[in-house]
Amino acid sequence: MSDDSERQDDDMWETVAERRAAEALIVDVDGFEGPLDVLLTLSRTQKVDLRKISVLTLAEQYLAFVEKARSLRIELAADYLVMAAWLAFLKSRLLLPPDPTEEGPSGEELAAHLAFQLERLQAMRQRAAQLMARDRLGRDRFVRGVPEQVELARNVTYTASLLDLMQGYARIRTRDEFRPFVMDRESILTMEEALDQLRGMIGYTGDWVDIISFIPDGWRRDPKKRRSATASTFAAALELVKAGKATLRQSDTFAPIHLKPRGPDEQ
Amino acid sequence: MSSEDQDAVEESLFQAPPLAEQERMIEAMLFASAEPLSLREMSARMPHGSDPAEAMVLLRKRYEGRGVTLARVGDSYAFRTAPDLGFLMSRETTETRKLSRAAIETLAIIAYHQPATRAEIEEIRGVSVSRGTIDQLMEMEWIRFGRRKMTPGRPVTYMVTDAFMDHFGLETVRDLPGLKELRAAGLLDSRPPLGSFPGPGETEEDLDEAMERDEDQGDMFGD
Amino acid sequence: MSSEDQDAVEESLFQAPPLAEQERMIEAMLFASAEPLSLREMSARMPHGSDPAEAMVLLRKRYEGRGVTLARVGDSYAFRTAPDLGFLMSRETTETRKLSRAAIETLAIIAYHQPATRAEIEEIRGVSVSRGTIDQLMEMEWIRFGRRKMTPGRPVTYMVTDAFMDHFGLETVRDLPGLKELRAAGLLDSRPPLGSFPGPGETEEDLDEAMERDEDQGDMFGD
Repeated sequence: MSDDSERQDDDMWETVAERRAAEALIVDVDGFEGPLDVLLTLSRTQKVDLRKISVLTLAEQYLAFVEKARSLRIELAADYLVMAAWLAFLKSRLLLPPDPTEEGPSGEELAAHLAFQLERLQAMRQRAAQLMARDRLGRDRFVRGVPEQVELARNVTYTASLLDLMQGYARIRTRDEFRPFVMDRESILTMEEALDQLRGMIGYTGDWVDIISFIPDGWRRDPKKRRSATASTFAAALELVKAGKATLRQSDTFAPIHLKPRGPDEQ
Repeated sequence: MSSEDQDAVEESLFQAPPLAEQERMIEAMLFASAEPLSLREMSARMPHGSDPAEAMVLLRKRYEGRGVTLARVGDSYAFRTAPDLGFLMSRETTETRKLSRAAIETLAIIAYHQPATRAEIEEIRGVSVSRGTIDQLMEMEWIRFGRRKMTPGRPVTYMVTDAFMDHFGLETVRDLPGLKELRAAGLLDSRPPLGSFPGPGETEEDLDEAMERDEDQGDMFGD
Repeated sequence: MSSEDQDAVEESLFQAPPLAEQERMIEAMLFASAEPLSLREMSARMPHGSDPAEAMVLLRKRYEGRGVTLARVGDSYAFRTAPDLGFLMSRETTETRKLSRAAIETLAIIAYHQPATRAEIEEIRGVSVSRGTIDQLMEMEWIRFGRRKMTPGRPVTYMVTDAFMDHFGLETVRDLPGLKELRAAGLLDSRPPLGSFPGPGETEEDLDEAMERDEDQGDMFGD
C-alpha cells in the first residue's frame, strides 16, 4: 500500500482507533476468516456490548470497508461481496418504513440475527482461547515417562478328540491296505505280471506246454479272473515269441495253444 | 510385602481380593499406562470378582494434592503430573504442532456444539471449513465422527474425543469452560439462519467438498 | 491449585520450597521421566536450595507396599510396578488348535501299545518321530516316561497319563476300541488317508501339515 493512497483516504476515517482497525483490515484482508470476522472486528469500534450494537452503523462500516478495498484494487473473495450486497439490502430495510405486502423477516429481525451471530462467534473465540490456556497435556501436565506395554501372551492349547485318535491309529494300522496310485483292479492280471510269471517258469520247461498252465494260482477258478489271466498270458507269450525266446503252436481252431522255449542255439 | 498381603494375593485366586489390594492393582495398572484406562479394561485384567470402582474412589483420594494426580477422562482414568509442577518437566516437553486460528475455533465449536455438522461450524464461523482443518484435528485424535444427523442429506457430525479431554484436563464435556453461561445466553441454540442470509463462500473449495457441503446445506436451508 | 500452593511456588523462586513440596516435585519428575533420575539431576531442575535427598526418603516411605514402588537403580531412582503385581501387566489369550496329524498318530500308538519306545513308534508309523512331537505331547501332559525297556540300549518308553484319560473320557487304555471294532463302527472305511492322493483338500491345510505329509509320503513310496 502506498503512502499516497493512505493520505488521500485519511478523511474517511474519523478516529485514530478506527483508522488503525481499518488499516489492519485492509493490510490483513487475507488473514481474515471471512466477512463475519471482518464484521466482528469492525464492531469493536462501537465499543458497546454486542447486544446493543448498531447493526446499521456496522453495515455502513462494512460497506465502506469494501469500497476502500475496491479503491485499493484489493480483490475481495466473492463472499465478502455477497455480504456487502446483503448488508446494503439490510440497510435499506432498516431505513425504509416496513412494507406490509412484503414477506419474510423484517429488517429488525435480520439485524437481530446478525447481532446474534456476531455474539456467538465472539463467544466461541473466547472459549477457544480459554481452552488453549488450560493446563495442557505435554505442556503443563505430563504422562508416565516409561509406560509399560501390557504383554499379550498368546497361549495355544492343542486339542484332539477321541475320534481323531482312533482314526489316526486305524490309519496307520491299515496303511498296507492302501496302495497309493494303484487303481483297484483286483480281477485283472496285467501283461507285465503275466510276463513275469512266464519268464520265471519258462526255464523249467523244455517241451511244448499249454500256456494255460502258466496262469498263476488263484486265477483259474473265478471266470472273470481266468479270462483276464488267459488274455494277458497269451499276450505275454506273443511278446516272448517276438523277442525270439519262444515258439507257439496251435493244432486247430480253439485248440490249446502250446509254447516251447527256444534255446540259444535256435535263436 | 507382609505375609498377610501374601495370603491376600493367594486367596484372590478364589475370591475377590480385599479392597486395599484392588487399590494397589489399579494403582499399578494406571501407573504403567500412558493412556487412560477404563474401569472395564482394568477389571478385565484383575482377579475375578474385583470391582475397581470402589478402589478408584480410595485411590483418587490418596493422590489428592500429590505431585501426580489421578485424572478422570470421560469414562477412564489416568495419572498425570500436577499442573503446577509443569515447570520441572520442561525437558520432557515435546513441541506440539501449532494449531491455526481456524483449527482452534473449529475445535471449540465442535466441543461446545457437539455433535456438530460441517454446515453448523461454517454457519458459526461465517466461512467455509477447509478440509485440512478437519483432517488435522482428526489426525491429532481430538475429534471423531459422531452419528449422522437425521436431517436431509444425513450429514456426518463431529465430536471431541477422550484424547481431547485428556489433553485439556477435562473430566467430561460438561466441564468445558463457561458452558453454562453460553447455554443460558442462548448462544448454543441452533438458530436457523433467516431467509437469504449469505452463507460461507464456495470459491476456494474443491469439488468434493462443495458436494459434501451441498448435502449439509440441505439441513440448513431445507427446513 | 489452592492459593497456598501458588504462594509456595512463588516463594520457591527465592527460598527452598518446603519439604512436602519438594516431595511432590520429585514424585512428578520421577513419574514423567523416561529414564531413572539421580538426585543431582532432580536437584538441577528444582528451585534453588532444594535438597531432594531428604524428600526422597519421605517419598520412598510413602510408596512402600503400594502398587508401585520407588526403586533405586544405581545412583538413580525410578518408579516400578510392585513385583507381586506383574501379572496385571500381561494379558493372556488362549487359542485352541487341533493337534497335528503326526502328534495324533504318535499319541495313538503310545495309547494302544504302551509302554512304547520311540523305535516302536517309528516302526509302526513307518516314519521317524520328531522330537518336537514327543515334546509337545509331554508338555500337554498327555504322555509321560514309562520304565526303560530291558532290551539292548535300555530305551525309554512312553505311556499315556491320567490327564490323557481325562481328556478322552477313558477309564483305562483298554477301553480303546480295537481295530475290528473300529472297522465295525465304520471308522475304518477303505478310503485312503487324507493326503496320500493330492486332492483339492490340500489347499485348506496349513503349511505345517503339508510338510508333515511330505514326510509321511516318503514312507509310502519307499517300500
